[in-house]
Amino acid sequence: MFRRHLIAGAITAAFALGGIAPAVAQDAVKVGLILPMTGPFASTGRQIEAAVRLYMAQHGTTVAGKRIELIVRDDTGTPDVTRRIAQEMIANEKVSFLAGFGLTPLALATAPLATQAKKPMIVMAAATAMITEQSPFIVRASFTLPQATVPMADWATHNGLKRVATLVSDYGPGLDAEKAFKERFARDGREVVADVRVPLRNPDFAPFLQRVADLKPDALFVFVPSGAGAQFMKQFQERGLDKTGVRLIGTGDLTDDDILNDMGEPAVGVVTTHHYSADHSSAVNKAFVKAFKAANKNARPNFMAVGGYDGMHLIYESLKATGGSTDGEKLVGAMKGMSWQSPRGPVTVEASTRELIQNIYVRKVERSDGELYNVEFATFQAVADPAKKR
Amino acid sequence: MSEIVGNSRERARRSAAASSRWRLPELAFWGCAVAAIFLLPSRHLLLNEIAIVGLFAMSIDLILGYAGIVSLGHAAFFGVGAYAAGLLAKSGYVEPASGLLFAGAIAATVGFSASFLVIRGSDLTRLMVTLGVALVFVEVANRFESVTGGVDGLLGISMGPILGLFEFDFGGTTAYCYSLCVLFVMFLIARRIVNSPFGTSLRALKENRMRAGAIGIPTAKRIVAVYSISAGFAGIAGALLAQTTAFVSLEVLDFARSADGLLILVIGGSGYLYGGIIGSIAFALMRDALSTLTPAYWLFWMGAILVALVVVGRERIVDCAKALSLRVRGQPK
Amino acid sequence: MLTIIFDGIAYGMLLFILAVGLSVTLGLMNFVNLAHGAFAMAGGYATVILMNAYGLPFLATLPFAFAFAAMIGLALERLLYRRMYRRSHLDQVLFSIGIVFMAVAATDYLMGSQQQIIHLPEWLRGRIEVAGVAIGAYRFFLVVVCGALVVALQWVLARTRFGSQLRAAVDDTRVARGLGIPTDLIFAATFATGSGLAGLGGALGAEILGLDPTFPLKFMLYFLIVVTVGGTATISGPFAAAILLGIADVAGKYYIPRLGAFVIYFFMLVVLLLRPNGLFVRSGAR
Amino acid sequence: MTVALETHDLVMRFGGFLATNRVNLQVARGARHALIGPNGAGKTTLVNLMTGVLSPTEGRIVLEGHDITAVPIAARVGLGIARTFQINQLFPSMSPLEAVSLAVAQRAGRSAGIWRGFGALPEIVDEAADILEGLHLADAMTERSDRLPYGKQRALELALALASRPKVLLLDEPAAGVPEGERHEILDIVASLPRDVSILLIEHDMDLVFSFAEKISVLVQGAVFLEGSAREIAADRRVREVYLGESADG
Repeated sequence: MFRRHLIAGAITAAFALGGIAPAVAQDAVKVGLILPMTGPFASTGRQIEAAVRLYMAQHGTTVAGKRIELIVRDDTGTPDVTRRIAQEMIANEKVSFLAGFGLTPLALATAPLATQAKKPMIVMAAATAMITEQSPFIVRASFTLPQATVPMADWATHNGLKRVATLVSDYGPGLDAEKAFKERFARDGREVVADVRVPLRNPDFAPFLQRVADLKPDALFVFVPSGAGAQFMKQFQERGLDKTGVRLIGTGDLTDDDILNDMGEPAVGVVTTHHYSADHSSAVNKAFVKAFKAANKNARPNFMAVGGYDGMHLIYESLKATGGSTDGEKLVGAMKGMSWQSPRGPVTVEASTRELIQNIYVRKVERSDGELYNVEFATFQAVADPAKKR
Repeated sequence: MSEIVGNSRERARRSAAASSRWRLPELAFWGCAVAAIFLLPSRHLLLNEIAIVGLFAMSIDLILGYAGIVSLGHAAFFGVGAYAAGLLAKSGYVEPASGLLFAGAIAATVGFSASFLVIRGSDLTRLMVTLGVALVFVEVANRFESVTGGVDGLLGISMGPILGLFEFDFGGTTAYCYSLCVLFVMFLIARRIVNSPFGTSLRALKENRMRAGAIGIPTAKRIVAVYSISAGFAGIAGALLAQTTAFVSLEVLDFARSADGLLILVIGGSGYLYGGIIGSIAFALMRDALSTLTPAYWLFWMGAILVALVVVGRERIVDCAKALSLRVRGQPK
Repeated sequence: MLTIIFDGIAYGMLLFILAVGLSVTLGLMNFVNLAHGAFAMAGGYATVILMNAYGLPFLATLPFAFAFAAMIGLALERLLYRRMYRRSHLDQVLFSIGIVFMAVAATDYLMGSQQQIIHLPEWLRGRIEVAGVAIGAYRFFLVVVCGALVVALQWVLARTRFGSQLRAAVDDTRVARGLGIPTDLIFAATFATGSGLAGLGGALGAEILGLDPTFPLKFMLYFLIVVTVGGTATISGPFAAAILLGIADVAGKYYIPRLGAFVIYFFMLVVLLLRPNGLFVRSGAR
Repeated sequence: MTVALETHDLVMRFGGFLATNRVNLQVARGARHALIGPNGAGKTTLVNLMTGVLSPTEGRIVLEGHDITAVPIAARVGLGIARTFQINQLFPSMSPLEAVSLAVAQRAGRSAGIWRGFGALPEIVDEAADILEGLHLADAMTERSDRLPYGKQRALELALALASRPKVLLLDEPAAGVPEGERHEILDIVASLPRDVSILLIEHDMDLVFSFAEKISVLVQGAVFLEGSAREIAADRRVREVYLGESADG
C-alpha cells in the first residue's frame, strides 16, 4: 500500500504538473489579472474583473495587431500567493502586463518582481500612497488615500468644523488616511481630538464609537474598507452620534457605491470626498454605468470598477503607442503623461509619480429615484497625490 | 535452548534494522522530486511552494501523527521562522543557509516555551490553546509594525546567494533546488527521529499514555521535546518561504495556514512522514486545477473534498482509486 | 462607564445566543462543530431575504430565521453529522472546516460577496434613556430578547420531560438508551434547536456584526472562546462566560484601544491554563 | 525481614466514597505476596496509589526507606516499581519487539536518544528478544500487538513490566481471562523470577493464589481485614465463609 501510494502519487503529480503548463501563443499579448476573488475582499475582485471584461467587450480584443489575452487568477488576498502567481505569470505565461492588486500588501509583495522583470504593473485598487514608490514599473489607475483625504480636511476647514476626531481601520490605508487628515487639518491650529484605530477584523464598533461620543467632536472623519462602512454607519446612528450633532465625514470608501443603496437611511447626508461616484454626470460615465449594469445583473459599478476600467485603458493605449511592442520600459514611458476622459472625469498620469492626477469630488448621499447616490456638489480640480515629494 | 535464544536475538536484530532501511519507492519518490527540476522547468515556483508547505505539514505530522498532539495554531511557529529569517536578512546578514538555522533555532525556542501550555488538557483544550497562541502572535506582529511592517508586510528583503554560490533566479529554479535540499535534509532528520527510541516513545505516548507512563516514559518531557522540534521544523519552513519569496506578511501566521497544514496532512495521511509532502502535492494540484476552473468558487470544492475525505475515510478513497486504476490498466485485482 | 457595561452585556448576550447551540452539541455529543457559524449565517440570510425581497417586517422574520437554520441543521445532522459523533476530535474539526468552506463558497455564489444590510424598524433605531443611562434601542432589545431566551432555555432544561431526558443523555448516553430514552431523536432535536438558535443569533446579530459570506470564519473563534471558557456542562456557564467576554472585550477596546484585540485572547488563554475544562464547570463533570 | 515497599495510613477518597481506608501494607524484599478480597474492595485502587496513577488523600508510600508519595508515575518506574494492568494496556500498532525494546531502552536510559535507531542498539534489542523468548512470545515478536491472541497479549503485558527490571512487581490479575490451561504457565514465569524481586499479586483464582503466595493480605471495603501466611489465611473461618466460599461458587 505504502509503496504503490508513493509511486502513483509521484507519477500522477509529475504528469499533472506538467499538464497544467499551457502553450504560449506568439501573436498574443497576455494580461495577468491577479485579484482577491475569495475571502473578505472578494467583492473588490468581482468589481474589477467585471469592469475589465466590460472594457474588453467594448474595445475589442485586438490592439495594434496583437490579440489581448486575459488571464485571471485568484490570490485569496494573501500576499505570498499574489507574488507567486505574478512570478509564474511572468516566467511561464510570459505576460506583458501585471494588473489587479486589491490590497496594499498584495501590491507591495509583487512590486520587486515588476522591477526585476521590467513588466508594467497596473494597480487597480490598492490605495496606500507608498506603493508606486516601490517600483518604477508601477502605474496606478485608482487613487491614493491622501489624495482623497486632503480635500476632505480642506472642506472641513472651510465649513467651520473645528474639533474633529478620526476613526480608521488599523492597516496601511487607514493609517495613511489618518496621517494625511491630521497633518492637513491641524495646520491652522485646528484640533484632531482623538485618533481611534479599529482592528481590521473587528465585529463591533461600539466601544470605539463610545469613545468618540464621549469627546463630542464637531465631526468624525472615518476610513474603513468598503463593506464595513454599512455596519459602521448604522452603529454611528444607533449610538445617537448623528443626533448630538457629530457630522460624519470620510473618504468615499465609506459610502461605496456597491452597497450604498442597501445602507438606507443612516447613510443619507453623509459627506465624503472621492474620485468617483456612479452618479457622476458625464456622458462617458452614463454610458459606462449603463453598460456595466447591463452586463452584471444590474449591479452598480463602484470606484474599484472604474479603477479596473481605466487600468485596461492604460494597457490598450500604451500598446497602441508602442505599436504593439511589449517592452516594459517603452510601455510605462507611453503611459506617463497620458490623459483621457475617464468615467470619473478627466485624468492624467503624472509622469514623475505614475499616479493619476484627477478631480476629487465632494459628495453628499442623497436619495434620487428611490435609490441612494453620492451626489457630487463641489470639485477639487486636478488633485495630485499630496503624499509624494516633488 | 541457547540456539533458539540466539535465533530469536538474530531475528530481533534483523527486524530492528529493517525498520529504518530505505525502500525502493522512497528512493523513487525522491528521484521524481529531483527529476522535476529538469522535467518541469516552468513549474519551479509552484514546486518550491509545495516543498515548503510539505515541510510545514511534516512538522505537524511530527506532533500529530507521532505524538498525537492536535494543534490548530502551528502557523505561529511557521510565522516566527519567517519573520526571524526575514528580519535577519533585512538587518544585513543575507546568507540563506545559516539564516535558516537561525530561524529554526528561534522557532524551536519559542516552541519550547509554548510547549508547556499543551502538556495538560484534553484535545479540545489543546485545539483552543494552540489557536489562541497563534492569534496572540498575529496581534503581536500586527502591533509591532515598526519591526514587522504590520499588515503591509516586511518589505525590502534581498537575499544573498546560498552559501555564497547560488544566486536566486527569476524562474525559481534555485529556490526549488534549495527548498528541495532543505526538505530532504529535514526529512532525513525526521526519519531518524521517528525511528529512534525517542520516536518510538512518542508513538507509545500517542497510543496509550497510561502504559507509556507505566514503563517509565516521562510523558511531559517527551511532549516538550517533540513540540520544540516540530516548532523548529515549522520555523525552517517559514524561513524558506521568507527567503525564496523575499517577503513576509502577516498571513504567515494566519489561521488559514494552520488549517491548511492540517488539511494537507489529512489528505496525505499522517504517521509515515511522507503524508505531508504527498498531501502538499495533492493540495496544490487540486487548488491549481480548481482555481483555474472556477476562480471564485474553488473553496466550495475544496470543502466538499475535505468532507468526503473525513466522512468516507481516506483509506477507503485511496483503496477505491487503486482498485479503479488497476481495473483501468486491465489487471484483475 | 455604565454605557460601556451595558454595551458589553448586549454584546455578550448576542455571543451567547450565537454560541449556545455549539455549547450544547459539544457538551451533549462531545462534537466539535466549527461550522456552527454557518447556521448562524443561514439565519441571517433568511432574515435579509425575507425583509428585502418579500418585505416582511424584521420581527416577523425572526421565527423564519430560526426555522430555516434549524431545518438545515436537522438535514445535515441526519445526513452527515450523525456519522461523525464517534470520530476523533480532529476528524470532527476537519469535517466541520470542510462544511464551513462549502457554506462560504455557496453563499457567495448564491448571494454575492457584499455585505448584507437589514433595515430595522424605526422603534429599534436610535437611543433611549434607561435610568439616566443612554443606551441603543436595538441593544436594549437584544438584551430583552436574549434574556428571555436564556430564561426559556433554562426552564426547558430544568422543568420539561425533554430537558430531563436531555440531561440524562448528556450524563450517560448508554444508560439513557438503556432506560428507553430515544437518544438518537434527542440528539437530532437538540442539534436542530442549537442550529436554530444560531440562526436566530445570526439574524439578530446581522445588525451589529454585519453579514457576508465569510461570517462563519470570522466569528468561529468567538463561539469557541465562549464555549471553552464557559465549559459545556451547563447553560449558565457559557452564559456567564459570554457576558464576561462581552464586557471585557468592549471595555478593553474602550479603555486601551491599541491593545483591545488582545484582551479576549489573553482572557481565554489564562482561563484555559488555570481551568483547562472551562471557568464554570461542575466538579467531576467531563 | 527487609521491607521493599510499604504504605503508611494510606487513605483515598473519591468524593464521599472511601476507596482506601488507612491501609498499612508491607511488601517484604523477595516477597511472594498476594492481595485478595471481594470485588470493589479497593485492590486496584491500592495498586494505582502505589504506582502513582492516583495520589492519595492522606498517608505515605515508602520504597526501600525513601518516601515516594510525591514522585510521579514515570519516575517511580525508574526507582523500581513496575506493574501489569487488569485490563491489557498495550500499544496497539506496535509489535511486541518494538514495545519491549522501548521499555528496555527506557530502563537503560536510552529512550530519549533521537539519533540512533534500534538497529544500532543491538544490546537493547537482544535483551528485548530474551524477555520475549522467556514469555513464549518470540514467534510473534514482529506482529502488531492488537492482532495477537489474548493469551499472548497477557504475556506481553507481563513482558513490558519485566523489561524495566523491577525491584517490586505489582501484578493486577495477570491471568484474568486467560484459558484455564495457560494460567499456570504465566504464574510459573512469575514464580521463576529472581528471588530479590518482590511481587505483589492480585488474583481471584484461589488455586493460583495458594500455589504462589507465601503471604496473603485480605482487603475488604478499602481496609486490610486480615493478614498472614497462606496457611493461616486458608484456615481462617471468616475468610472461608465470606470469601473463599464465594469464589468457589463463582
